[in-house]
Amino acid sequence: MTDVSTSSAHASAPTPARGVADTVEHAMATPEREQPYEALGLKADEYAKIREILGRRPTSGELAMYSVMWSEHCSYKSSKIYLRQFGKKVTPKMKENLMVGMGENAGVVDVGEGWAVTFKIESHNHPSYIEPFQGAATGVGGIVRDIISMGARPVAVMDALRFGAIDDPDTARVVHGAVSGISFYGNCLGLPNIGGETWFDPVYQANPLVNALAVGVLRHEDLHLANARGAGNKVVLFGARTGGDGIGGASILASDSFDEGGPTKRPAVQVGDPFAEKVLIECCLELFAKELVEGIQDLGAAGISCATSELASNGDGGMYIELDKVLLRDPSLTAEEILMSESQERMMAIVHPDKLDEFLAVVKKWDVETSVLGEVTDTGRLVIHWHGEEIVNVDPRTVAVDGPVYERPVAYPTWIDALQADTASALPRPTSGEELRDQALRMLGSPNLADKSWVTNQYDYYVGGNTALAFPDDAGMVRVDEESGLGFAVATDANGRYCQLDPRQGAQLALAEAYRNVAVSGATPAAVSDCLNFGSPENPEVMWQFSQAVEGLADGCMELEIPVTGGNVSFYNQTGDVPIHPTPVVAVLGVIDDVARRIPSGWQDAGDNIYLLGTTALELDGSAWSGVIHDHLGGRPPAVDLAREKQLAQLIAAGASESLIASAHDLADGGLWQALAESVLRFGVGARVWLDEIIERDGVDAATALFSESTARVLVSVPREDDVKFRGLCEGRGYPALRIGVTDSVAALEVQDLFTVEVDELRRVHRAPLAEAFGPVVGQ
Amino acid sequence: MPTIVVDVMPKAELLDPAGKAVAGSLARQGKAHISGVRIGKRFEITVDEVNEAVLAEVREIAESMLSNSVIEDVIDVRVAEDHPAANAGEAHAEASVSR
Amino acid sequence: MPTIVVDVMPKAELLDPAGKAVAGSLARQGKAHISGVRIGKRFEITVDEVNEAVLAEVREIAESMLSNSVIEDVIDVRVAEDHPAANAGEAHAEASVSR
Amino acid sequence: MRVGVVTFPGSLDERDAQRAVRLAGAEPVELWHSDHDLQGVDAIVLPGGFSYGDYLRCGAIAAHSPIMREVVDAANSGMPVLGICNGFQVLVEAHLLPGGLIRNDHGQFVRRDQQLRVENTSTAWTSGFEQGQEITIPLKNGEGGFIADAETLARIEGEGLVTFRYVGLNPNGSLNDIAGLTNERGNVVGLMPHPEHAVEAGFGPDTSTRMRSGVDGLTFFTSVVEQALARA
Ligand SMILES: Nc1ncnc2c1ncn2[C@@H]1O[C@H](COP(=O)(O)OP(=O)(O)O)[C@@H](O)[C@H]1O
Ligand SMILES: [Mg+2]
Repeated sequence: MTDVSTSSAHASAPTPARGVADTVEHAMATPEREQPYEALGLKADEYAKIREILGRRPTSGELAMYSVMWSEHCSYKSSKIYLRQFGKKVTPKMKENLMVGMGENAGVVDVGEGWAVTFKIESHNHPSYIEPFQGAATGVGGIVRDIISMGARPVAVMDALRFGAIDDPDTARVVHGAVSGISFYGNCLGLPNIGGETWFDPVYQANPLVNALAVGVLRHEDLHLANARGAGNKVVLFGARTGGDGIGGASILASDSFDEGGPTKRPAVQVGDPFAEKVLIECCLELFAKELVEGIQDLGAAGISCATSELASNGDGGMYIELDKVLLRDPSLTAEEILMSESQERMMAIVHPDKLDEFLAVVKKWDVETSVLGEVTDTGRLVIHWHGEEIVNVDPRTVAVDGPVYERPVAYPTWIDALQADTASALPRPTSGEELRDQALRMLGSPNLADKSWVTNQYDYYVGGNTALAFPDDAGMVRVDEESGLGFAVATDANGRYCQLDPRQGAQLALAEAYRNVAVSGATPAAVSDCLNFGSPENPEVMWQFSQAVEGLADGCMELEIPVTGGNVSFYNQTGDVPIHPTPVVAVLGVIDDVARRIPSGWQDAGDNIYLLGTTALELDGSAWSGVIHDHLGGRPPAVDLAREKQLAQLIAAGASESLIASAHDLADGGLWQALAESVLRFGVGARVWLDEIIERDGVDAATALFSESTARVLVSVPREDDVKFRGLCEGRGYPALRIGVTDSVAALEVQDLFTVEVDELRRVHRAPLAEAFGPVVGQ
Repeated sequence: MPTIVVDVMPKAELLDPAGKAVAGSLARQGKAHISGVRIGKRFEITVDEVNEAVLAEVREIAESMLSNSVIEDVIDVRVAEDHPAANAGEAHAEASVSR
Repeated sequence: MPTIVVDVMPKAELLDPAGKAVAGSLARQGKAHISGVRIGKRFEITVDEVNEAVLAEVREIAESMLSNSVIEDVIDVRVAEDHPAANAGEAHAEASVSR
Repeated sequence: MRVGVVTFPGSLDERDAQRAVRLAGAEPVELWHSDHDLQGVDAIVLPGGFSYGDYLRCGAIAAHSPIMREVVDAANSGMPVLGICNGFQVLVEAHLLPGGLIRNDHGQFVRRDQQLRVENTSTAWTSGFEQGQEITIPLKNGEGGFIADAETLARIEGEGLVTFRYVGLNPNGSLNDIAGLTNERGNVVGLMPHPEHAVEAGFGPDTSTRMRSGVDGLTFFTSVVEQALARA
C-alpha cells in the first residue's frame, strides 16, 4: 500500500494521500495545514512550541516523534522537577560506589572485586490490564533490555504486583494472565525470579500495577553507555522486525486527516517473543565482548523515535537515518507508524564502519535480522529520510531532552486531616486468648498476608545455579562470582495504605522495609531503584501526594546513605476519577561478600532462642489488623526512624559475620504475629513464645504486641551456644533485644498463656486464599 | 456424534512468535518456497446434535472462551460433516457457518 | 500469495488434557450440549506458488516437523483458496489434498 | 573424561550443566547446535531451556538441528546421552526415547523440589544410585506431561525403561508417574526434573534438615564419569 514510486493524484494537492510522505518541503509549503496533535496527546501550547522550535509546522513524522517523546511516559514532564532531588540529595559516601547514576538506562553500582551490578524497576500497568499476559510479559522483556544496554548480563528478575479485590470477578483474569505472562517471559529468558510482591486492594480494580525489576552483572571494564559518537559510525537496527504493535494511537496520524478511509485498525497491544529476546541477549553480550559496538540502545516505548533521538542527544548530536531500510513485518506500515511502533525485542547499535562486517557476522551467527539504517553525523540534526525524501529534520535534543517541564498545581487534599484523625487505636482490641487466636488466623488467611505460592510456584528460581535466596525469604539473593561467593540481594516493598494516610512517611516506610529485608538476608544495602505509581498528575491532590512521596524517599535515601540509581514514574493510574493509593515501590539492592553467609528467614532447628530486636508501640493505623479485622483505614502510619534502621542493619551484619544468627525475619505487615507464623511455616519448625516481657517493657497490650506494625524490628533465632555472645553484641550496640521464645520440636506455635496453633492449621489457613480465588496451587 | 470445528488464528497484524520460529527453522533447512507460517488453534467440539441454537452457543463460546479477542480472531465455525481424517485423500465438504 | 492450511490433532486414543480442561469448564458453565473438546493446531503456510512439488514438500514438513507422529495426526493439508475470514458467512470451498 | 553440553538457541541451563560436569570431575565441552562436530566427547548432555522458544512442540525444532544428527548417531552407537527437561523433549522428538511430552495437565508452569524414585540403576547415568532410592531434584516445566499409547506404555514398563517416577505428587499428569526414561541399551536417559540444579550445597533443593542443600543430582554425573573410568 505504501507506494511512493507511484505519484499520487493528490501529490500536488495540499493533502497527500495516505502513504505519500509529508516531507519537510511539503510542511514548509503548507504551513496552515491542520494536524491531529490533540488526538496524539499534545496540548495546544505544546504543539505551538514544536512549531516555534522548528520555525514551521512539523511534518507528520516529526509530529509523531514529538508526540511520543513528549508524552508523560517518555518525557517525565510532570515529575522531572521532583525527581531532581534524587540527584541533589547525595552525600560523598553515596557517590563512592556509584559508577552510573540516574539518567542512563539503568544505574550501575560497584560491588567490589572488579564486579558491578545494574538494576532497575519499571511499570507496565496499563498494558497489563488490557491484555494481562502479553502486557506483563513485555514488561519483563522491556526492563531486561534496559539492563543489556548497559553491557551487563541479566541475571535475575522480580515482580511487584497489585491487583483489585481478590474476589472481584475480573481479578482472576488479570492475575492468571499477568502471572503466567511474567512466568513465561522470565522463564524463557533463563532469568531466575527471586522475589516480588503480590497485593490485593479494590483501589487497583481496573488499574492493576505490574512492576518488573531486572538485575544484571558486569565487569567494570564492560560498562557501556548508550550514545552515538563519532561521525561516520553506522546506526544499525537489529532484532525483531518492526510491526504494527502498540501504535494504536499512531494510526491517527496516518489516517484521520490524510485519508478518507478512516483509521486503519492497528493494535495497541504488543506481543512478546522471549525466544527472540534470549537470542538478542546472547548476541548483544557477544557484540560487547568482542568490542564490536560503540553503544547499544534498547527500543522500548516510542521505539525508533526514542532510540534515534536519545542516542543522538547523548552523543555528538547528529544522525542520518533512512527509515525505509527498517525491516518490516507488515509492509503496509507508514513512516509515522514505523517511528512510533513499539514492537518488542529490538535494539539499536552504533558500529564503527571497520567493525561492521564482524558485527554482521556475529548477528548472523545468532540468526538475528539486521539493517544498517544510517550513520552518526556532526550536523547536530537528526535527519530521517523515507524513500529519498526528507521527512524529519530536528535538533534531537528538542525531542529527547528539552521536552516540556511542568510545575503542575499541587493541592493539599482536604480529606486527609479527617482521615488522619480517624485512628485505629480507637478500635476494640481483643484480649482473650480465644479472640486473639481467631483474629490472628483471620489475618494469616487474608489475601495480603497469605502464602503467595500460587504465584511463585510458577517462577523458576533455579536457572543459573546461583540463586542463594528467593521467595518466600525476605530478599532474593544471587551469587555473582563463583570463586569468591560475592553476591547481591534485592527486595521490593510498598504499602499503598500507609501512603494514602501519609505519602511522605509511606514512601519512607517502603524504603525502610526494603532496606530491612535486604539487611536480614545478611547483605549490606547499597542502592535504590523505585517505581512511582500514582494517579493523574493533572489532579493537584495527586501531585501533592507525588511531591510528598518523592521528597520522603529522597530524604530517606540521604539519611540511609544509599543512592537512587534510577527508576520509573507511572501516572494516570486511576479508575474514572478515583486515583489508586499512592504506591511508590522501592527496590533496595545490597551486597554480600559471600553468599554462603546468607541468613535464612525461617527456623530450621529446635531449641534455638528467639529474639525480638526493637521496640513495639501502639501503631495499628493503616495496619493489616485494622484492614482485615475492622475494614478500617485511617490515622497516621507507624513512625519511621531511619537511624535505627541503619543501626539494626549493622547489628545483623555483625551477627552474621560472626555466624551468631541462625535465622532472621523482618517485621512488617501483620507485625510480630505474621513474622512468627512465617518463621514457623518456612521449614515447619514450631516454637513456644511469650509476650509478657514485651508487654511489660513497652507498655502495650497483647494485641498490640502481636499486631502492631512498629518499624525497625526483626525476629532473630540464635543457637543456644551463641546466646551470650549475641546478647553481648546487642548490648554493646545499645539495640533493644528481648528473648521472647524458643524454637520447638513440637509442630505448633504456642503463644504462652494465650493460644496455640498447630503447624498444619497455620499452613492450611495461610494457603487457602489464593487457591480459593484462582484454583489449586500447582505443585502443592 | 456430530463435530463442530472452530478455527482460531492470531490476529494478522500482531507478531506470531510461534509461526516465526517455525518459518525460521524451515528457512534454515532450505525450504525456499515457504515464505511465512502462522500457527493457530483448531478445536473439535463434539455436540449431541446440530441445530441453530447449538451453533449459536458454540459461536458464542468460540468468541468468549476459545479465543482472546484482543490478540486472536475466530476465523471459522463450521460443522464437520465427516471427520476430515476419515476422508483425507478426497475432497471433503464442510458446511461453513456464519459468525 | 497462496496459503496452504495444515490441520494437526492429538491422536484420538491419547490424553488431551487441554481439551479436557476446556470441556470441563464448559460443563461447569452448564453447556449441556457439548460432550467433548479436543484441541489441535492449524497452520497457515504462505507459499510462493502452489504446485504438486510444493504441496508434496508441505506434506512432508507436516509429517516430519509440524506434527509428532507418536502423539499427533496430520488430518488435512489443503490449499486455502480464500482466507476463510474473507468468506465467513457463506460456504467456502477449500481444495482438500490427499496425504 | 570430556562431556559435551549442547547449546541450542534458547537453551538456558547449559552453564548449569557444565558446572555439574565439572563438579563431577569431568571436563565440559561446549557444542553448538548448527555444528556437525561432536569434538570427540565421551558423553553428551542436552540441557534444559526453551530451544527455539518451544512454541511448536517442546524440542521439536531443536530435534531437526544439525548437531542432533550427530547426537542420534552417537546415541545409536552407545554413547551416554542425558536429556534434561527440554533435552528430554528433544530426545523424544528425535525418537531416541518413546512417547511424547505435552502441556502439564493443570495448564501451568510449575517449579518445585520434586521427590523421585530411582527405578532403574543399570543406565549410564544412574549406576551410582540404589534401586528404589528416593531423591530430591528440582523440577520446572510447563510441558512435562508424559504420554504414550497403551501398547507403548506396556512395553516401556515391561522392559524396565522407566528410570524415574514421581513420588508423593505427580506434578504434571504424566502417565504412570513417569518422570524419566531410558532406552533399551541404557545409554540414553531423559527426565523432566533438573539434576544439574542439585549439585552444589547452598543452591540446590531444600532437604529435610537444611535449606537449599540437596545434591542428589550430582550422582547422575558421577555415575557416567565412574563408568568411563571403570572402562578405561
Ligand atoms: N509476585 C511475586 N513474585 C515473586 N515473589 C513474590 C511475589 N509476591 C510475593 N513474593 C515473595 O513472597 C514472599 C512473601 O512476600 P511478602 O509477604 O510481600 O514479603 P515481605 O513482607 O517480606 O515484603 C517474599 O519472598 C516475596 O519475595
Ligand atoms: Mg519481609
